[in-house]
Order: sequence, then C-alpha cells, then structure tokens
Amino acid sequence: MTTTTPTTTPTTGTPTGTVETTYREALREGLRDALRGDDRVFLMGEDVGSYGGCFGVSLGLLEEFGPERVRDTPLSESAFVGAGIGAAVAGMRPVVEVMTVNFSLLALDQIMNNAATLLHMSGGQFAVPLVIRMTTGGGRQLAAQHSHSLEGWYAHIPGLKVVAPATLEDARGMLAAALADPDPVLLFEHGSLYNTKGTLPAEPAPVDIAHAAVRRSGTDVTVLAYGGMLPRALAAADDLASAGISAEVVDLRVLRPLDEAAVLASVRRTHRAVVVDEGWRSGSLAAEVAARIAEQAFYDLDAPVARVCTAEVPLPYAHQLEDAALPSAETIAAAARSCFGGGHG
Amino acid sequence: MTTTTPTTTPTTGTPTGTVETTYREALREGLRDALRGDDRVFLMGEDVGSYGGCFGVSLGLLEEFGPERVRDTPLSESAFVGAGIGAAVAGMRPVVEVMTVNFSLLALDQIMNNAATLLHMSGGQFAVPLVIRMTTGGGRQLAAQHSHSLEGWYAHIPGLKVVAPATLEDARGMLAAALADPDPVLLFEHGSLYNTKGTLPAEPAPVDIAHAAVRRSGTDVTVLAYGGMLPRALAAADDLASAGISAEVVDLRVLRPLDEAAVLASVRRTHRAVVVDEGWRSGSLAAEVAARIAEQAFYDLDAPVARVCTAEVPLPYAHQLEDAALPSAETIAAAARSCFGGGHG
Amino acid sequence: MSARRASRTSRTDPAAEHRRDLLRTMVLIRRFEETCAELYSAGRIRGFLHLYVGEEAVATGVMSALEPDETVVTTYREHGHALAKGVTAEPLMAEMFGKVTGCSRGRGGSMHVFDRDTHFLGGNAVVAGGIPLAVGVALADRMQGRDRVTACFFGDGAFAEGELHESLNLAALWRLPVLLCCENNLYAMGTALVKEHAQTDLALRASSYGVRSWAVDGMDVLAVEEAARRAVDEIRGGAGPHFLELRTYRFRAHSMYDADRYRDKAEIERWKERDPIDALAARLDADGVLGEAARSAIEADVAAELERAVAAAAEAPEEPVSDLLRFVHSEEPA
Amino acid sequence: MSARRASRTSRTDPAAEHRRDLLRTMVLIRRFEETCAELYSAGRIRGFLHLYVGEEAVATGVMSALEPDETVVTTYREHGHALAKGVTAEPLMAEMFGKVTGCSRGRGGSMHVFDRDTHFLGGNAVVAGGIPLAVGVALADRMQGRDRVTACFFGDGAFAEGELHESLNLAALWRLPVLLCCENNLYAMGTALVKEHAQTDLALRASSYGVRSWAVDGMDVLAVEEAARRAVDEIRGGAGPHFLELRTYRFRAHSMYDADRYRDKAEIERWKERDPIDALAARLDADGVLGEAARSAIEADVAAELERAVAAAAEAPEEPVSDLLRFVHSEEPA
Ligand SMILES: Cc1ncc(C[n+]2csc(CCOP(=O)(O)OP(=O)(O)O)c2C)c(N)n1
Ligand SMILES: Cc1ncc(C[n+]2csc(CCOP(=O)(O)OP(=O)(O)O)c2C)c(N)n1
Ligand SMILES: [Mg+2]
Ligand SMILES: [Mg+2]
Repeated sequence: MTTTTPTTTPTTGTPTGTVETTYREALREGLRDALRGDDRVFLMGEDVGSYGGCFGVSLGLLEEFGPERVRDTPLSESAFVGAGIGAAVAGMRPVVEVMTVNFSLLALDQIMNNAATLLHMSGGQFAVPLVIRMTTGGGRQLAAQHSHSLEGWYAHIPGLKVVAPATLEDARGMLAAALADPDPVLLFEHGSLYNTKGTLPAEPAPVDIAHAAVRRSGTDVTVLAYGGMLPRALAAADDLASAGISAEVVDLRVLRPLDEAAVLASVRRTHRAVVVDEGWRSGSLAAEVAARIAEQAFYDLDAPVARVCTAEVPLPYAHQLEDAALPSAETIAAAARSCFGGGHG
Repeated sequence: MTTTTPTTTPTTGTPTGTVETTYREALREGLRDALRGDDRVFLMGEDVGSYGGCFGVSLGLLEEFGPERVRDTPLSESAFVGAGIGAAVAGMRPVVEVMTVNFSLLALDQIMNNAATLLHMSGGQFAVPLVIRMTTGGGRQLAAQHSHSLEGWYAHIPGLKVVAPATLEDARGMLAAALADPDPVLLFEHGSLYNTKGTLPAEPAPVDIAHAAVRRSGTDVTVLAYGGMLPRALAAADDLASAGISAEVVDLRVLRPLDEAAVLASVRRTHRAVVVDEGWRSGSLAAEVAARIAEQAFYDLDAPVARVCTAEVPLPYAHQLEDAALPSAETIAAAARSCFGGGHG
Repeated sequence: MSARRASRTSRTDPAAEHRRDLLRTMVLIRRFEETCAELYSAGRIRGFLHLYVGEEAVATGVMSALEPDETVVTTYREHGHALAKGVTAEPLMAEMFGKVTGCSRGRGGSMHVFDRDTHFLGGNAVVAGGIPLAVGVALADRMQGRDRVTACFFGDGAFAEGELHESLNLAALWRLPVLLCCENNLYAMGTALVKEHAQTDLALRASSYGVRSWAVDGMDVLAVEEAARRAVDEIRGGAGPHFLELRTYRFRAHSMYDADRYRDKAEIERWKERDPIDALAARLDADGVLGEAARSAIEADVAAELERAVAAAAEAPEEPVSDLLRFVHSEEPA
Repeated sequence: MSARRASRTSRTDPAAEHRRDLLRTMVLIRRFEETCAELYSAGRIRGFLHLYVGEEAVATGVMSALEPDETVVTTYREHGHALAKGVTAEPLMAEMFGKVTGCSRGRGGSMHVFDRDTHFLGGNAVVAGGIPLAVGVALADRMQGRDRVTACFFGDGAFAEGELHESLNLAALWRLPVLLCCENNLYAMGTALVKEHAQTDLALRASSYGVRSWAVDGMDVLAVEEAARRAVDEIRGGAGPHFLELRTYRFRAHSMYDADRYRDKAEIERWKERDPIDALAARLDADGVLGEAARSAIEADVAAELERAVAAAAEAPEEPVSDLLRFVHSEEPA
C-alpha cells in the first residue's frame, strides 16, 4: 500500500547511472523517499530536525518537509515512542528515531508491552505499522552507556520484525520495506558504518526484509554476521582465503524472524559455522543462531559451532580495552580456523 | 560481612525440627531474617507495606519492622530502583521489589546502565550491593502484560547475578546469599510457585548462589530447567521413568553466571540434553544453554540438544491457548523422547 | 452511548430521557461487574479482575461527551469505560470467559478489552502505559485533519509514573486534542494518595504543564458530564489538551485478590453514602422523571441483557489451540 | 574546594580570598576544557566530549556550599563539577586520555568521571539517569543518620524525562536531603527550551511537587553560591529537597561533534557578554581585591597545573588488556 516514489536526486550523478554515497546518505535517501512517497509518513525523535539527527542522518529533511513531518521531540523516549504507536494505530506511518539502543531501554515498555503486543492482545483488531530506528554498537570509545548492542533483545520479542542494514543498498532500501510492513519493524543502524562509502544505482532497488544475504560465497566454513560486524567478517574471510580456507559470509540482515533456511543451507554446504555478534556472549543472538544450527544441522556439522562475541564487560572508554572487548577480523578468523583444528569428529 | 541471625520463628514447629511452609512463607522468612540480621537492609517497592506485597510475600513485615524499613513507594519503577542503587552505593543493603518482571522494563535503564555498570565505569570505585526481587512467569491467565518470562534478558547483562529459586530451601535461603554479595543480584520468584507447600528444616541452612543443583539423578538424558519449570521437568522425568528412560533433572538456579561445569558434567554423563525455559524460544536463555552444550560437549552428544520453550506469542488470556503456549510435562517428556528417536548419529 | 442517546432523544423530554440513559448505563456497569464478581468466585472468570463499582459516574459522564468515532484509551479497570463507550455486554462478557466471541477474541481477558468498532483502544494493564498511545492517536488526528478528541483514563497512582509526565508535556507542547481523565480514587492498590504523592492536588500539578485542568466531583455523573463537555468543546476549538481530576472511590477491593486490609471500613461506608447511582436516581426522583417503576424497568432490562450475555458467553466456543499463533503478525498487508 | 577554601581563609581578607578562590576554580575549569578541546582536535582525547564553557559559575557556586563528604551526582558535562568538587586536574586529564591513572582508570572517559575520595558519583550519560541515584544516596544518609546533603545536576532537557518527575516526587514525598540543580542552558542538544517544554518556567514546575524552588542567575557565581547555601542550610534543617533552576548558557557547541547549526550567533554573543569569569573578575577589580597581577598569577598557576596534568596523562601507562574483565564484579566481598 505504501508507494514510494523512486528518488531522482542522487547525491552525485555519474554517467553509469550510479551514485557515490555513504551509509548515512543512503539512510537519508531512504527517509526522503518515504516522506515524499506517502503523506502518512513522518519522522519523529530527539534532534531529528534542527540538529539534523544526532549522527547527521536526517540533515536537511526539516528544511524539505517542515516541522510537522520532521518532528523534534523533548527528551521523553517513552512518550514519543508510545505516541508513535498510537499514531500508527490511528492511520499514520511514523518513523520514530531513538538516538541509540542504550536509551531505547527507556521506551522498552512501550515497545514490548504495546507495539509488539497490541495486535495480539486485541484479537487482531489494532495493528501497529510503526518503524523505529536506532543506532547500535560500539567501537567509538563512547563507553558503557553509549556502546552496547542490544538488538538481540528486540529479536526476542514476538510481534516485532528486526532488521539491521550493513550495506548501502540495505541502508537505502530497508526503510521502504519496513514501512510497507503492517506491523512494527525495528531498524538498527550501526554507529561505525555511517561514514562507509560506496556506490549505489541511481534508481533505488527494492530490498526485501525477509531474507539473509550471502555476501561472499565459500565452501569450507560459514561465517554469519550482521550490521557492524559484517565488514569484520568479510575481512576475516579475506584473511582465511590467504590461508587457503574458503569462507562463506552470510549477512543475517533480518534478526527477527531469522532466515533459518538460509543459515542452514549454507552450513549444510560448508559443515562448519562461526557466528559473529557484537552483543555480549551469554544470551546473545549468536546463541540463538548457534542453537538453531546445532539443533537442525547437527549431523551436518564437522565441528562445534563457534561464536565470536563481545567480552562480557560494560564497554570501557580506553581504546585498547574497547578493541580487546569487541570481535575483530582476527578473532573471527581464529575462530574459523579453530573449526578445522579438532582431533575429534 | 552481612551477618544474618538464624530465625527462630518457624511458621509451624514440628517435633522433628522441620516446619511446614510454603514458597511464599519461605521467601518471607528470608526477608525477615535479613531485616533482623542487618540494620542496613530495608525492603522497598510498590505495596510491600500496608498491602503486604502484591503476592502477599511481605505480609506482616511492615508491622514488625516499621515504615522506614518496609517502605511503600509510589508507582515509579525507575526512581525507586534507581534510589535503591544510590542507597546501596551509600552503604545500605536495599532489597527492592518490582512487582513483576513485565514492569521492570520501566526500570531497565537503571538496572542496566547504572546497577550493572557503575562499578566498572568507575574503575572499581562504586559497588552496588543491591538485591532486586521480582515475580516472573505465566500460567495464571494474566495475559500479555503480566505473564512474560524476561529473566533471560537480565542474564545477558555483565555485572549482574541472576538467581531463580524453585524450591522452598532456595526461596528461604537465596536472599541472604544475595545480600552477602557485594554486587547487584536479581532474584526471580515464579508466580505459580507461591502456594507450593513443603517442609523445611527449622534452622535455615545457607544456600549458595554459585551452583546449579541436581534435583533428580538419571543416566539417559539431562533435563535442564529452573524456577516455575522445575516442577514440570520433574513431572516429565516421572513420566519418562515409567517409559524406561532415566532422566537427570538439573535446576539451573543461577541464571548468571551459568554453572556451566555442572551442566556439562551432567550432559557428558547422559549424552543427551533437553533445555526447558519459559521464555520465548528465539533468543531464550535456553538458546545460551544449548549453545554452550553444543560448543563444549559436542562430541559427547548422542543427539542434538532439544529446547522446550514458550510459543512465540504474547501470552493469551484464554486458558486453552495459554496452556498450549507454555512448556508442559508432556512437551518436555516428548522432547526428551525425541532425543532417542533419531536414525542418525 | 452517543448512538443510543441519539436514537432515544426523539421521545418527549430529551433531557430527562438523557439522564435516564445515564442512569441505565451506570446500572448496566454496576450489574455487569457484580455478575463478574460472582462468576469469578465460581471460577468461570479467571486472571485478574478489577472492578469499577462506585466509579461508574466517571466513565459514564465522560463518554457522554464523546462522539462514537472518538477514541478511548484506558486501564485494566475498564469494563465501565467499555460499556459506556458502547461495547455491548455480550462480547464483553464473552471476553471475561475467554471465548472466541469475546471482543478481544478471548486473548485479552478482563484487563485487555479492545473494540475497533467503538474506537476502544484498551484495556492497558501497565500503569500509565496507555497515556502515550492516546497522545499518539491525537497526534494522528491532528496530522490527518480529523476533528476528534481522544480520551484517556488513568488513576491517581499513574500520576506518579514518568510516562504521565512525559505525555502531559508532549500533549501540551504540541497542543494535541486529548482529554486526560485522572480517576483519583485515593488509592493505588493499597497505597493511599498521601503515600503516593508529596503534593496531592493532581489538577493543580497538571496545570503546571500548561494544561487546563479542573477537579471534578466524580460521584456526580452530571457534574462529570458537564466538565467533560466543556473540556471537549474547548479541545475541539483548538485549546489543546485538558486534564480532569475526577474525585471518586472504589467501593470494592483493588482486585479480586485483594483482602483490602489497608482501608478503614468507616471510610468505605462514608463513600458508599455517595453512591453515584443512588445519587442520580434520587435526583431524577426529585425531579419527577424516574419513579419506582421506571427504575425497576431499567434494572429488569439490564438483568435480562446480562442474562443473555452470560448465557451466550457460556455457550460460545473456545478458540481452537491450532490458532494460537494467529495475530502475532497481521494477516493482511498494511 | 571546601578543603582548599579552608586552607586559605587564614589570610588577611577571608571573603576576598574566598572570591578569588571561586575565580580560580572557574578559570581552572575554563582552561581545563579549552585544553581538552585542543587535545580532542589532535585526536588525543576520543569519544564524546561535552564542554561546560560558559557555565562554570554553576558548578563552582554550588560546590562551594557543600562539604567534602557530601555526594555529587551529575551528567556527561561534568568536568567542571569534578574540578569544583575537588577532583584534581591530573587524574581528570588522565581519564580524558583513557589512562589507568585516570580517576575512573580510563574506563569512563569524559562522560564518566568518578571519584570516591571526593564523593563524586559520576558522570552519568543517560539523560536524567543520575537523579534517582542522588535520591537514593540521600535516602541512605537519612536512614543512617548522617547529616549530609546530596547535590544532583542535570539539564533543562532532563526535565522532560520521566525519571525527573518520579525522582522529584519521591524526594519530596520522603523529604530527602537532596539539592536538585537544573542547569537550564536553554538547549537540549539542538532543541531549544520552547521546543522541549510547554511550560518553560522550570522552577515553577518543580514547586508543584511540593519542593522549594528558586530560579537563579547561573552566570553569577556569587548569586549561585548564595542560593545554594540557603538551600543547603534549609535542607540540613530538615526542610526536604530543594530545587534550583540555574539559568545559564553554553558558549560552545553541545559536543565536539556538533556543528551548532541551530543557534543564532548573535544570541551566543549576547550571552558571552555575561561571561561568568569576566563578571566575577570585574567585580573583584571594582572591589579592589584582584587586579591585573593577581589575575595573571591565577592564570599562570592554572596553566602550570594543566601543563603538569597533560604531561602526566601523556606519560601514564595504559591499562593492560589482560585486565579487561576486572571490575565487572567486586574484587572484595561486601
Ligand atoms: C507499571 C506498573 N506497575 C505496577 C503495576 C501493578 N498495579 C496494577 S494496578 C496498580 C495500582 C494503580 O493505581 P491507580 O493508578 O490509582 O489506579 P486504580 O487501580 O486505583 O484505578 C498497580 C500498582 C502495574 N500494572 N504496572
Ligand atoms: C535518555 C537519553 N536520551 C538522549 C540522550 C542523548 N543526549 C545526550 S545530551 C542530550 C541533551 C541533554 O540536554 P540537557 O539535559 O539540557 O543538558 P545539556 O547538554 O544542555 O547540559 C541528549 C539528547 C541521552 N544521553 N540520554
Ligand atoms: Mg487509584
Ligand atoms: Mg540544556
């Protein structure tokens, strides 16, 4: 029902019909397309307007769409997320921005007990076509109240869809797909990706939010990652390739519902799996992915599923400690190699 | 440092030095002991005083200890949990009650970003010796905003300990152990257990909050459960026994940090595991337990680890739907049996 | 209610007729809940059950000022609001029974009554959790150019929650068409107002947000109706949100679980002397527009309606377990 | 500050000496932060950095009313509070560098300054998240019979958060010894006060909770000090929590990331004319108790202190990665 008119204002035109852009600008294009294409869409959150978004994603949108549709809110996460839910129920298509997943805890009651639950609790009467965007992840020395990766928690909640763009295509296209969904969708942007550069086709291609994507094909081991960890997984695959190990890198993309079929299909080919997740290890989304593989591809596995997660510590400011806490290309590659080391099997 | 004087006021004395009691009364005895034994301990939360606790746990304590130490709070989960954190930092030993885990989402920012984090963020300077109690779980037709089992989320947070008494001993004894801990401990009481009857020794025995407990020994399959699911796991074991399958039932008890050694030891003996968890399956604590087993006891397993969790639906009011959504002795037994059915291996 | 009111105002004395309708609504709520209490004791209704007995004038008076297509958001203590808004006893009772014919298909139960047709948006059981929803509905109405007022009900206890504060400010800041109805029944579960709030004049506090606020006698349905009409008119005129502190009392315990140890029996009795149903009936009697026979007719009519509702609920089917996973996601596209 | 003050009041004119101390503290804060800004641009300080430039009178004046063993809870914009409370430049600068000699061992960084010795409880970067902590410390003091006041700092933006409301009510209800200092600098990041609040008189709103509240000129350190002393005295006397709205302005952007597009340059210039350091210096000059030489001496003294701090921080060791998992749990029993 939501019709998004393809944008015709690429950041920089090139003769080949592609544009040079960044993850940040791609997200902005996605927002712009959505605001242009559907009157019911509006953006609301702290500093999305005059400030341009805390990470600059919505810069210029206030000027283009005005303060009714690009709506600065007070510091009231619970109220404005809840208001987004109410507005969605009443016919709008709100895009609510919560600055970071850390602060989203203040709105978690609304997300869990209302957004995810209203449709079911009302016996199917009140749907909530709401999109909530937020930044997640560490790696920028922002310390223990600004760096955590809690999207795995949201992926636990029935009634939500949870997506995490890792590529420019997904950064531009996932919002339209999320807005087309009749139910609440959470979109997690990774703070370390905003400046990622690349090219995109000038015409936005539709993106689906149902499937994982193989970002690199391989035969020996499957590395599963998403969001900010995807570049590290790809770097690890490069590294492994030079050691003669062919790694397939799967971008989960959709954290709920997991594209289990894609995960299992890859693992059944490679017989080995490494799950990368920036969340803390215990109770991570990686645990779920690992558990599903071990449940359903148990007899296909040549080695236990390995997990590479963040150390179980509130993220420290000091760079050497933060670096040591987070998954890296090196630790991912090492985990992949360990799948080949075992004397058992 | 916290010295808890053993109580001498059992509910009903019996000649053999044991008392008849309930889970609710055992919890109350634990609170009473703590309030008697240490002036720094106080209980705070909504309706813990005049009302006697929403589930009657603290009935009579206001009369015994007065309104300073049994402190009714306004409906302000974030403020009174945060105040508990501040009071703990400043030398008290608060026991904060949040009525149910569902409402604890309103205080999750305080729990995650302050209670769990202050010690680390301050480089070891400010510890938070706080206990937070709450009720969890479904099964009482309380529908989608009062029935969920979110303790697995808390078990994800570094800096917290998370415990879940399933037995009368643990209901009485875990609080003292939690108060003796220098760091924040969350204690999850299961709503369906309050009326559980049984006997306890008149003299409270110390309980440890570091180890899982084998509640029934067995040789063929390990069933791992905790809290409200333990009775169902034990019933399933009875059922399995009559079918000739000897199930070992392990009560996890401590959800963070998991007693991995105990879990692995049992599974290495039985070679099969069923993890029971009232949380929704995707991203459940059961996923973590299953992932650890599959990681570390992979070559000991004769079958994939099975999980029995709650269906991925906000819990409905209608009894037949709620029953169908929750794990039961039957579904647990069936999962255990399925570990023997495979044609592979 | 509005619809029913409209259909009946053709009779001779519309004002009297309207007041008799208010009485009937209050009687319906009262008897509905007394029936629920019995059914709960008999184990035929389960879960938590919070009764509104004593507070009927609040829902009845406020709903009377709303149009059928205006949204209501309320709490777990919402049977009265649902009935006053026009949800009929049959699907409401079926919901109590957890039957598929219930207004929330039995998935919600007593605490989660929803009804799309009457714009009844729950039945929210996290205290204060519904308030932001109401603000959002009002925002959508404003953005879509619909001239509607959304009413939101919550208790004195809810006033202490952060969500109340955030929502009041947001509604006032954006001048949204929302009527905030605080049902001050002097207790939040077992906690008395003076133990919840340092400053107990809730209307005064609401006014500090720049929201027009009045305290209203919540035991007098006509006073409530008048205040609600005045507020709704002003809101419709663009004056932004309004706040009503409706001073009332629950005659029964907080829920069926509650032993009500914390209230003075004499206090309860004093309030019962101000029973809103008796008060309105007495007034109508004094005005010569009710009388014994008419009141009996209302009671008989209500009793019959409830009898039918209970019978229908008892006979209605349960939802098959195979449908458990329905409504987690929408069955149709947006 | 109190300690330093005490050590110096032996000189001839204690009042003048005290005011010079206030000036020195403000200069120290200003220069400390200017140094941080440079170091940030040079990539030697990382993460988020929020400067207090322009607001120095607030922290300096309030701390002057506190005793050394009284707790302070504040925000991510807290270098000024830390220095005014007595955290010395050296461990503070080392914290900016993320070194193990930092007051939070480098684990906190600019947003999470903690110091047990000076009862400095952070450095809380979730807006409004520190307020309940302060209420809790005050509760503990009261329950343990300690006659102390806890001071809590937060911004105008924080006033919109639910936690502010819940905490104000709780503190007022329990009459806790806490001084709530709202630094109203007219912006929450890029959002102007009128876009945050329907009713912008924050002191008035705080008073609606039953909390004594005053609005204070936050650019005048002596006015701040006087208001804080008066409030602290009353709190010590058992009057319960007090609220100060300190009207101030940040001269620089919200953080080093901020391009400051949303403020009018003329507005910034107007406020800079009320620079709290210049204002106090002018007053001391006028009173004949400062003069060019004394002011230069302060600047030189501060410059030397900062030079030492930067040098020490630069040379200090990083914490070994093998210690990563320390301090997740306590290393000693309770
Ligand atoms: C956030 C939250 N905390 C606690 C509860 C438990 N609870 C249910 S009703 C209630 C009292 C609410 O009082 P009030 O707002 O005055 O409404 P009333 O019940 O008096 O109508 C409490 C504490 C809840 N449902 N939600
Ligand atoms: C709960 C929360 N929401 C959003 C943010 C992001 N943020 C950091 S500072 C800030 C503005 C706070 O304004 P104010 O309280 O006035 O303090 P000031 O920065 O002006 O000193 C925002 C929105 C945050 N840290 N915490
Ligand atoms: Mg009430
Ligand atoms: Mg500000």
